[in-house]
Amino acid sequence: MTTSAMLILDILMVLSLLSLAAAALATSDARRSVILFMAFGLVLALAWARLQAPDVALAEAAIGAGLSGALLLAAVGDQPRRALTGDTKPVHHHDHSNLKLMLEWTVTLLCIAVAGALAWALAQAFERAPQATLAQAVSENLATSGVSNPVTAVLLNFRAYDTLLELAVLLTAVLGIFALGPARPGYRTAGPVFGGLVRWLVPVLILAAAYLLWVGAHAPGGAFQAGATLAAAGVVLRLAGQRTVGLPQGPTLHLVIAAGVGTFLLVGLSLLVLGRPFLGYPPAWAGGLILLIETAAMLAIAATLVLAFLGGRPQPPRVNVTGGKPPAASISTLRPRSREGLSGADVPGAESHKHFSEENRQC
Amino acid sequence: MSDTLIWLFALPLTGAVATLLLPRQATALANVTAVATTAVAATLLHAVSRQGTLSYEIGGWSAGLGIALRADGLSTLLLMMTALVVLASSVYASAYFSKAAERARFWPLWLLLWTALNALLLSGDLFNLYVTLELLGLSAVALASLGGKLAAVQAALRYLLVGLLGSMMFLAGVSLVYAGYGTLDLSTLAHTVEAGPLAWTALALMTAGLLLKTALFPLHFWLPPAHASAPAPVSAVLSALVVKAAFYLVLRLWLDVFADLLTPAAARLLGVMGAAAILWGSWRALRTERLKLLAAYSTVAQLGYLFLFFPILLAMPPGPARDAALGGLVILALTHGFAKAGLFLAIGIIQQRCGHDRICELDGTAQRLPATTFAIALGGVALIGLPPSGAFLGKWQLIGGAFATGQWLWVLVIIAGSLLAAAYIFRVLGHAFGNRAYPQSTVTVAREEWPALVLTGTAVIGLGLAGAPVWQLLGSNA
Amino acid sequence: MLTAHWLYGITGCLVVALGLRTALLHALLLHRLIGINVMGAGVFLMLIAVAYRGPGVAPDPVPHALVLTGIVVAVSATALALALARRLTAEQDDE
Amino acid sequence: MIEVMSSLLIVSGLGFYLAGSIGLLRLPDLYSRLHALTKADNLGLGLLTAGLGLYTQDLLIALKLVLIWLAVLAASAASAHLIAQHARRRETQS
Repeated sequence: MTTSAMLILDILMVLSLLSLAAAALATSDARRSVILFMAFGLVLALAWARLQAPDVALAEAAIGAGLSGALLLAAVGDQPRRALTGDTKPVHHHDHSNLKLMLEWTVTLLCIAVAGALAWALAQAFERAPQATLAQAVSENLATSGVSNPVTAVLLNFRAYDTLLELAVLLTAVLGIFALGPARPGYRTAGPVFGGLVRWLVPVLILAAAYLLWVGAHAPGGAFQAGATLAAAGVVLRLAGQRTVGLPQGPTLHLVIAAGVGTFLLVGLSLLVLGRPFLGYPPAWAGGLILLIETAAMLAIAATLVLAFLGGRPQPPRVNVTGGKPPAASISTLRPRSREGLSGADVPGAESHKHFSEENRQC
Repeated sequence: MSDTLIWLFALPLTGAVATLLLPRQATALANVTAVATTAVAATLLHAVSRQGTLSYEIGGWSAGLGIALRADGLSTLLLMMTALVVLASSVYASAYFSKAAERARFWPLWLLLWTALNALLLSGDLFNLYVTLELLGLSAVALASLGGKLAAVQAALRYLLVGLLGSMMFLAGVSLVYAGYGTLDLSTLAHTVEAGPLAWTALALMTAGLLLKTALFPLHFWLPPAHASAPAPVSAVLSALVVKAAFYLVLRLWLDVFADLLTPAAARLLGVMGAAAILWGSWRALRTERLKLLAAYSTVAQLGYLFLFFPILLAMPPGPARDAALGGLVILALTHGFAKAGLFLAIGIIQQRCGHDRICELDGTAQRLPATTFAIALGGVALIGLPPSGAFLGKWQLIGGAFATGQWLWVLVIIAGSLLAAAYIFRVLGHAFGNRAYPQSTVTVAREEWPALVLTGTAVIGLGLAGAPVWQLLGSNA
Repeated sequence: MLTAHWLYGITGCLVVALGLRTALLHALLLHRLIGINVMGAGVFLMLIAVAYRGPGVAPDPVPHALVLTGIVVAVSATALALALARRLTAEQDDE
Repeated sequence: MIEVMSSLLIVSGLGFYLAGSIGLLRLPDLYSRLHALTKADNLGLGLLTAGLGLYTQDLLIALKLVLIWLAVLAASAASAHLIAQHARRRETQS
């Protein structure tokens, strides 16, 4: 393609990125905002593919746009109007419109200043164009890293410690979510059309996840993209009315969500005990160890993302899950959650009411 | 020896996984982890005091390509404080949570928080620091929301959003640094950064993000509700350690990495914000109705003192005077950490035994809970900065530095802050020692009361009388 | 002289500012959260633009890895925030 | 020759996309918009994949492209159905 054609494409892409971001942030309707944000994420993924970052583009499309979008949409669905207004504003808003206007202008000017400073700094960075970047060091050491995809080499070998802590972040998030209450009630069972799609889409997604995991060693892909794809299968199953989406219950579930951190630590510390540096894989073993860690990480990532979408620990399936009226007794326990704080987080049946009100919310 | 750096974050992380998988044994496992990690921290302290800075290249990759961990005097001291505070709070927490389900939720997050703190203090890589900041923020928020009540959840949500905003700003700065210098390693950067729009913007963004996380006035709005509505052991660690981790990073960036491009005006700005924090935080602490809020506002004020050191340190030429002032800063931070943690634990006991923490209804507490009241008094001594507490030494250095550099205006702020602190502490003690006879008899609950006493005792006596090693340790690898 | 580099880099700066403005000003939680996510996306865009070396030249893989980590961290934080918001609604309903 | 054919296919595919997008913006109600979007875009994507597959002259890549097309086809059909069903249910309720 000629450079000028590419330039036109770039300009179009940049303009649509900016307008989508602005539109997503300007609209006051939450659902619209989320959908525009997802569109923004998809165009961003395109931009990254164009900038020769296919690994990141895959992850953005699957996680940044896809799963974040699913999480946000589920949250929008939970909370008709008031909920999302939760008082989180740091600045006391007086009804003084003058004051508010001044605040708005101050912040806007501040943000313009931030954009200007960032651009100025970036300009200097591009001018400096550091000679000895890490790219060189990465390609020099790629041969001993155990994989040939440089991004995977950085993620799971050179900077594996970052990834270990990142898996700890995921674990923290899911434990935090668990502590806040049980999962949302499920959706109704899918009809024939959607059900038919799910029946073959889920196996295909699982297959795709396995492929992405395997191929990550030498081509775009890896544990995160694979985990997100696997999580997508879980989300689809959930939308089709599967309550637990195949996740195990109880202690086994803990084993799955801790698998990433646990395996990583086990490998790292075993090497340390054997006299090598922490996470210093012997070159001959590196490929295998990375694949082992990535497999565990993929499971943990997928489970975490699905659990985040469910909104908590999945409840064991009950009779009369998928339709009809809630049992009369539970009308008296209208609260979605007990007030006991921590202790009451796992009350089954307390959700029936919400379940009923959400019956008709499938899309 | 440098393996200790690995075990310092690997032990609590392993503990977190273990407590998650074996919820029945969680309390025992967590306490074993706490003792072991503290022992490792002590080993490290010993090693650093003898050999100077230790470092570890993870995976055997040289720093730059890989990530290096580093422990110098400053980070080792903070690691040791972290270990002792978390250990004491763990002992306390073992008795604090009565239900098995509560304990099962608490321990893994608690140990993840510790992992984050240790990883942050050890990290020598900018992007890795971003990840540790996020781990710290998320685990702190999850713990703060464990109360489960409306106020706690609301405060935790605000805490999370503020923290996220802060880390995003930090990340923007990190990205600029990589764009311009092609490395993320702190010690390499210290040699390569040069004044210019790139370094200024990067430093400004990172500092702004960290100030938000360390709750420097006027960015402190999120702190009092979050710290006041969390469970007591969590409040202790949030106030004593979590905000200080962000402060440590500001110190590290300003004094080590970007030292060449600082201007007195920037340092003065931090000083002014610190002074405002002292006055505003102390004033609010004096006016508040609840003991926990008092302690939280007092944290806002105490952080102000730490930032007062910036204009003074920057006005001093490198040399023994400056090292002495830096030692004063560190000892003030350590004292506040121990004292505030002990104070929150003591308040937790009062809250559990009396069912409330309203200051004006504390009459008779001294008769009922003498040991706890004594812990509060000890913590108060450290917060005011009376001798022999470590805070006295710190403030002494601060005042000395202010006079030496001709910035006597700060001295007025310090005196006003100390007077206000005395007022709010004596207000509490006045109520606690109120002589209204109380029907109940004296309560002593050793397992709950000891940690608070030991922590506040360390702040007053340990750091005050045995503060000299702090200066030695900081000087040994300056 | 690489135009793409500049074009996407400056866009990243603007996206950061847009997100920051919403995160600071908006009253609704969901919008603030989206604002923070957009801000993050802008930072990631800057990083990927920095990594780009022009057609035919292999890009720097390190920023790519950093962004991958960043994306996962961002989604974890978003998930926790949404769970807190859900609990908040439930508690408010109880009041 | 092959290049011309593939270009022709791609351009005609884009034409369908354009029509679909205009339909999405201009048509009056949800059902007709869905109709425009799914039908025109699916056909457009089909032509596009055919053109690209021809362009690469690599059987494996062409096969992958066809797979993508099939997946999009199924997904868009199912989601269009779900959206329409949801809208219809809402209508009958109110």
